[in-house]
Amino acid sequence: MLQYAALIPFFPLAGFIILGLLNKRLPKNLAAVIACGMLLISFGLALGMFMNISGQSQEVQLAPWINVGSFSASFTFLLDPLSSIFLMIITGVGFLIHVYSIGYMHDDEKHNIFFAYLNLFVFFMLVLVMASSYLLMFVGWEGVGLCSYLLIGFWFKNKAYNDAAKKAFIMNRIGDLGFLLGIILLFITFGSSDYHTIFTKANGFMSGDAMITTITLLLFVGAMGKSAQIPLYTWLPDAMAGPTPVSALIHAATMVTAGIYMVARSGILYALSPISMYVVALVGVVTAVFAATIALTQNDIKKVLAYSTVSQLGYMFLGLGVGAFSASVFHVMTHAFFKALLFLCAGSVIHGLAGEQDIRHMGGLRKKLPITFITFLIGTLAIAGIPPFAGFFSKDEILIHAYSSNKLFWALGMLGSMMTAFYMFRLLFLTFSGTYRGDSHKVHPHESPKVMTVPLIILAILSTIGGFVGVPESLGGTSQISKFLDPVFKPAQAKMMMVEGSGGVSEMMLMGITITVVLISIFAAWYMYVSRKSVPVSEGTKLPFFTKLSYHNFYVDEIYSALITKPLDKISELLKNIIENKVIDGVVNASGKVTEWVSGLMRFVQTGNVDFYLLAMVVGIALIIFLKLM
Amino acid sequence: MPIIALLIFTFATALIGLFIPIRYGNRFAFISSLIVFIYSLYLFCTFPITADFQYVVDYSWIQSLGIHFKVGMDGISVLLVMLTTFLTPLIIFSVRKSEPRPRAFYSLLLFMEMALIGVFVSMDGFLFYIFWEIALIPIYFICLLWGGKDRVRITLKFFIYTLTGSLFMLVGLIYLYLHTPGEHSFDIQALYTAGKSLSAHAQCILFWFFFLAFGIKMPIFPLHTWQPDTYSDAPTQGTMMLSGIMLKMGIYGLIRWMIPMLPVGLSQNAQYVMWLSIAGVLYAGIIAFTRKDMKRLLAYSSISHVGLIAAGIFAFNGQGLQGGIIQMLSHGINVVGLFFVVDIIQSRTGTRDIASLGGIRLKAPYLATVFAIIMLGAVALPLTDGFPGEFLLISGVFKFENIMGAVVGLTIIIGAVYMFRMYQRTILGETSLATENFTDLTAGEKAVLIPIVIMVILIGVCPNLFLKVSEPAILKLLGGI
Amino acid sequence: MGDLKTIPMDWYLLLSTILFSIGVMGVLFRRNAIIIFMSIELMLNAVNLLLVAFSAYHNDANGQVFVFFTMAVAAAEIAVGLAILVVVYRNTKSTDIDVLNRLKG
Amino acid sequence: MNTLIILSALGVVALFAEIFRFRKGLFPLILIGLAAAFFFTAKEYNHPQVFFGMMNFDNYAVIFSCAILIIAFLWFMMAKNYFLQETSVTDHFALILFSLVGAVVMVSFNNLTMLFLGIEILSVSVYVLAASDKTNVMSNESGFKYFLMGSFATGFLLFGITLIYGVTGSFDLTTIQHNLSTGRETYMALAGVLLLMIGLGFKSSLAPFHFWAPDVYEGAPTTVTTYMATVVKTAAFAAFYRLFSLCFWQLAAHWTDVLSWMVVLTLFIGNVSAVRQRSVKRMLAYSSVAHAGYIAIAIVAMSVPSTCAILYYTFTYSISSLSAFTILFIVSRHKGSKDISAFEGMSKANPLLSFTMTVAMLSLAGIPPTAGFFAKYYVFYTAINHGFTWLVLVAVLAALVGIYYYFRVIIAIYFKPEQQLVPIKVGPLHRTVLIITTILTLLFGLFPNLVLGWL
Repeated sequence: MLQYAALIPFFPLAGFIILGLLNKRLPKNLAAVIACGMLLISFGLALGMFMNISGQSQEVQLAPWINVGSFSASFTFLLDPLSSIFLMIITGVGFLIHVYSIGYMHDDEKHNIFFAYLNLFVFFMLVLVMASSYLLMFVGWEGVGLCSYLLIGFWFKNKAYNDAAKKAFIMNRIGDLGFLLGIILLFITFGSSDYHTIFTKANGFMSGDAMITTITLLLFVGAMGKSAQIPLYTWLPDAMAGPTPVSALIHAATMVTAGIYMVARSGILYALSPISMYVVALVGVVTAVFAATIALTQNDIKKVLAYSTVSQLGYMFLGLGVGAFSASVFHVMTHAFFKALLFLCAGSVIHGLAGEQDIRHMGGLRKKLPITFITFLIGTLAIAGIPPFAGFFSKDEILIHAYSSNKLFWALGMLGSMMTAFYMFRLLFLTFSGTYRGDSHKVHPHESPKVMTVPLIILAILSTIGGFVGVPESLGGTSQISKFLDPVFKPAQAKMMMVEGSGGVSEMMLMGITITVVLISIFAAWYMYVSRKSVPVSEGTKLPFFTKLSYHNFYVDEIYSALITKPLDKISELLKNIIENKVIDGVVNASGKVTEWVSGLMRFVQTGNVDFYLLAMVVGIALIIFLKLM
Repeated sequence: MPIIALLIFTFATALIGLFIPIRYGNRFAFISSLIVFIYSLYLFCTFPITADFQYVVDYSWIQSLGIHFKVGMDGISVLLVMLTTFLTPLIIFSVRKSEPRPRAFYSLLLFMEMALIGVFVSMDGFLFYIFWEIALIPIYFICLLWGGKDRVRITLKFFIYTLTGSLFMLVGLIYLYLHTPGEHSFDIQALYTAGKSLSAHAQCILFWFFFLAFGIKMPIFPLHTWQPDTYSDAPTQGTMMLSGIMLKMGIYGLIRWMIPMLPVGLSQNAQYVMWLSIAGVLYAGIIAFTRKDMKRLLAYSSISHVGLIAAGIFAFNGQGLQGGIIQMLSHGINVVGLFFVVDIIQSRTGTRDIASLGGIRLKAPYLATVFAIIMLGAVALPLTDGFPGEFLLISGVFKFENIMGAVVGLTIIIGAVYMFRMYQRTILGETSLATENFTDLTAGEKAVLIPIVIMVILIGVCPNLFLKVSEPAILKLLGGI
Repeated sequence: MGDLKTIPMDWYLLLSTILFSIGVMGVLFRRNAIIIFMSIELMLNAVNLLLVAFSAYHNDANGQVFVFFTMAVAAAEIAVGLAILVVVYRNTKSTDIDVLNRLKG
Repeated sequence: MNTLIILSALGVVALFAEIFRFRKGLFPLILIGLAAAFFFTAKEYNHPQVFFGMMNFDNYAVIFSCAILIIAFLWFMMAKNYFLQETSVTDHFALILFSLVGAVVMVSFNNLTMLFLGIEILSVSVYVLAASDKTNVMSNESGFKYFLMGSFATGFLLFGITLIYGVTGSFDLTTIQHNLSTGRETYMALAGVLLLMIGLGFKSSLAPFHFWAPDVYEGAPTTVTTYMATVVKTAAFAAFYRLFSLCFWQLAAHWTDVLSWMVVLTLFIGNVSAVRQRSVKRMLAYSSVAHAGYIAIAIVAMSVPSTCAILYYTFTYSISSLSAFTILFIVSRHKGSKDISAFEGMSKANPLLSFTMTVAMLSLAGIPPTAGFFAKYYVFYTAINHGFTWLVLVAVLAALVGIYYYFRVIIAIYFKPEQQLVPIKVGPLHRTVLIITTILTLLFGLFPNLVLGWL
């Protein structure tokens, strides 16, 4: 079975090529079928691989790519537990979202292109996680960036969308530069970019080696860009400009977790550098809290989810930072389930309300969209971390590890999950409970078609039971997922000599604290938005200071544009008008002007009077004779 | 002998082209250049992967001065000849029927192809110089006769500027020639030995003489000010020739002549020239941010890219050189494609002003897609032709000195910024007055752009196809120093 | 011949140099073409004098032969010069050389 | 020697032709005569003959005579029509032929006497020719200026000869060379050398003795100007180099620096002054001054290759400027103006003229593959070979300025004209001249050995 696994990425690629070339000539339904079919095949293969992998890891060489002397990179895939889990997530969730899109994009005239892009994205994403070398991973890495660009700006008539797309691409590029330099350094240090070579050689390095630290930090810059961590997170909320399935697939379930995948993959390198680990954890936790605070006040249903994604990604990095690799991967999985679910629900709501996204104009949709409501509720419970839903186990494991390595991180994480619970339930209540606040004459809220609700239900089930693959020992479970991933992370764990857990008892206690905190904030949300029926104020009205800050994303975008974008344009103009035109070109042109001017002078010397000529001659002669003979 | 055939054939067609009936002019030029391409493709495919020169022919030309007509191809030359013969048919094909005096135009293009091939195959310093100069004449007339409104001033500036460098190179060549051992000769090997035998001081001075010639041609900051004017004022085909192929003469000159002759000169000045190149990368890139004219924007982007290539080559290690080679090809292909797209847009809308365009994708999805792919090549997305080159170049520079590598790496961000800006403002968004009734690509335009797109992908996916050809020559070069 | 030698060579040299310089001065500072021609003649004759002196000094006839050539040539030159002057005079009604400055710049 | 005899005979015939009403046949006769002269001269190649120590027809002399004859031949083809309109065509032809005699003497002299005579024979006839357009004040003025300054310079030349004679007691080059090598009275000798240099520098229009050139060239009839720029210049430089290489090379240390500074001055003045000229004729005049500067570099760097350098440069320069002047002659005839605007937009109506003019300009500017490039190359090579790299760098900068004004003509030619221009008709003779010169320019550019091979 494994030997076929190498084919997984090529089905979506085929789908892309078919759809891309035939494009309009293909009837919409057929196109949709092709796209989903390709995904389904890949999923089947991925499943088979997942079944048969059982801890082994195997490389499949496809073709050489770049060879320059010692330097060489090839198209080689690596099949091991880690990649297999990601393959499962990508193809599985991807497939569901494809199906969902059939309904969601049905009336769009660029329907076929949309599916082509989706397939292309899946292809690159699969390349990313299956790559056996950093360079090949970079291929997928940039490829998904491109697809995200294409899909965010999918409705390219709208300038704001295009700007969002461009912003996403360029911010990712900033991260990519770090990644690229990291790769180059890896080449220079290890003479290769293959995981295998690097990780084996890495064992020879002392912990805290400067070069390793540099490399890991550079790689982490890449992760920051791709996984929207501070300070490169601002593109993700804007990326919600794209169609909702895109937000679900790319900006929640898969692409944004590439950063986590990369760090987890290079676990051994990070393990060798405590500083990097600390940085990762710190950035993660700060992002988690910061994004959560912003999410508290957003009124756009997708914006809330976007910030919550950023925040959740922060948790994952926190997990990585404190050495809980498998926990983070676990959280990636559960998050994929419930966040995809939430986005799709949001999509179904938007679909039901004919494009309305502002929660201030929603409410009381419980009746109108029952399935959506139920599934959304499940998703919310999952993300809030209520047992036994998926989110609880994964997030809790991370928090426990955080506690055991650094109490402050744990406290912050706790604060974060408290806010998470609050803003998620705020969202839930404002959307579904109470009475409908929109204009009920224009808009007639309605439940979405089957093709959209079925994926919701499946995802809901997954977000309910998905957590049980990782029930910790303390709850009498056998956290299978960490066992499953052990072969990948063992060497890293070994390097870290970390304190395993902190005693069953306190684990129980920590869980208790978490749950209670979460329940309290849920109650607070209920009190505010259900019993007191308070609704966020409409635009323009004066907000309290903190609320204002949070509502405007702490003005980070403004700060960036003031500090970077605008100055650069100024400099550009300056260089062109002053340095280029005046100085450099000025000198060049001056040479010509001076010649002309001197030539003008010379004309006066040629007076036309013979006696002057004669005089000049004689003077010349006199000079020569004098100089030579005296 | 094959090389002679190439040269004579192109030259002959250039002459004949002047006299055949106008209505066949286009077809004739295109077909003949196509034949040249096919033949050189054959040469390329049958090219043995060895370090030494192939198809060498050596006639004594001016006995009294030891000047020979000596030509040959090694891995590097053959790639550039391929580039030339690949692009020329496309460029010829891209000429609009409305062009006045078409025959002269085609002949000049063919003549230029001859000269360019000559530059890439010369193995005799004097011959190299002759071809180097001859290549200047047709492009000068192309710009002068078919250029924009300010052409007279700009072309003259361009000509004198480039010639300045060339003449200094000539002095340098003569100087080296006079230091060749025994019976003086311009043979490339003799010049190598002569150059190496010089004192460090002499090498440094000569280094700057040659740098002037090649630096102006490429152009390297701050010798570049002729270039944006010329690019934006020349007819598009002229611009394609200049940016696509002619600028490669400079880079080729670095690799083939300057560095092997003056290793010490390089090692002593590498710091300065590399910082110059890197400065150019950032400088031009940042200027490109706010250009209003598409051609100008591309001109500056080209300066930026070339700066990276130069830096990689001056770093003078395997990655740098190989990256330089592959990037020469991809840059040539990309820039020609981009300039042609601009030409299409201008011919449709009558403007190159970015602000007054937009929404083209609504009217012309094909154009939009092709443009996008070529642009991705230009911003070095993996699996497009830009990536292998830029990656190798950056790593080459990085190897030479980390800081430089990090700084020059910024190009991948800067490039993305201006390219995507231009793309968004011209292709995406709502249509403007200019683009309201924009028509999509004609068959002819597709015929030009499709091959380019194919090459963009091909080089991106299997660069080895080309890298392996030039590798032995590069290794020999590295070994020789 | 013998007594010629009693006067040292340098004197001849000096004398003819002075004569020559006078001629040059004449050419430089007179405006009338005719006078300028005369001055040029003076220069040539100064040279002739020196030639003769040298030939005597060297006991070598060539010098004196050369003088004849010089005279002939000088005659020819002046003839041509006068002819040109006549033409010029026809057109400008003047023999002042400063009149002739149409060609300049 | 045959050359001299034939040319003189032709001259005499030409004189009598007037009397015998023999105008019609004169022109072909002259061409045949020149051809014959060329033939007989060529036969003397590798058979050096010395005539009473006065003339020495060594290969140098033979080659240069041949070059001069070729140029003269082309010149006659170019100038025929112009002179036929003159009343005294025969006199003019006679003068030219006699001046050719002078030129041949100048390249073959072996004795200062002959040098002097040659220069005078050449100059005196050219004085007359310059003024030959009797009714035209310009022509008179140029003739007069040329004469005045020429004879003035002769004085210095003569003085120089005398001093040399005084030092060495002989006019014979070999004796002089021998006696100077024994190093007697160096001061006087040096003075003599310098004065000779000044005299010859005047003839070859080196600054600061160049002032006559622009005015005379502009004023004289275009055909005569052509003659001066080609034959006279060639002869002058041939003589200059012959004398200095045969006699004064061991004094080189004393005069090269002076000459090199004269060269710098010439290059500067010639090129820079040409930039602002509107009249193409005057521009060409200045350019000829500039070219004198380049040629003189070869004399400064006196060594084995210098001979070839001078031969190649003078010859190819003459050919290029011949075609340039021919075109100027035709165009100015047609347009009645020598201004650069007369050339504007003629490319469409007159492809031949445009192309030949372009080649000529490229050659004068020294762009490959024309002969002008190799000429400059060879001079530079000679100079660097002899350690005058700094001089070459100056020349390079000068050449760049040169591009500027030569290309102004090209630009004018290919300038898009407002209205359709009437094609200028070109006579068969002129056409042949132009084609020949252009072909030669390209041919010699690509195969310099055709010229260099002989020396």
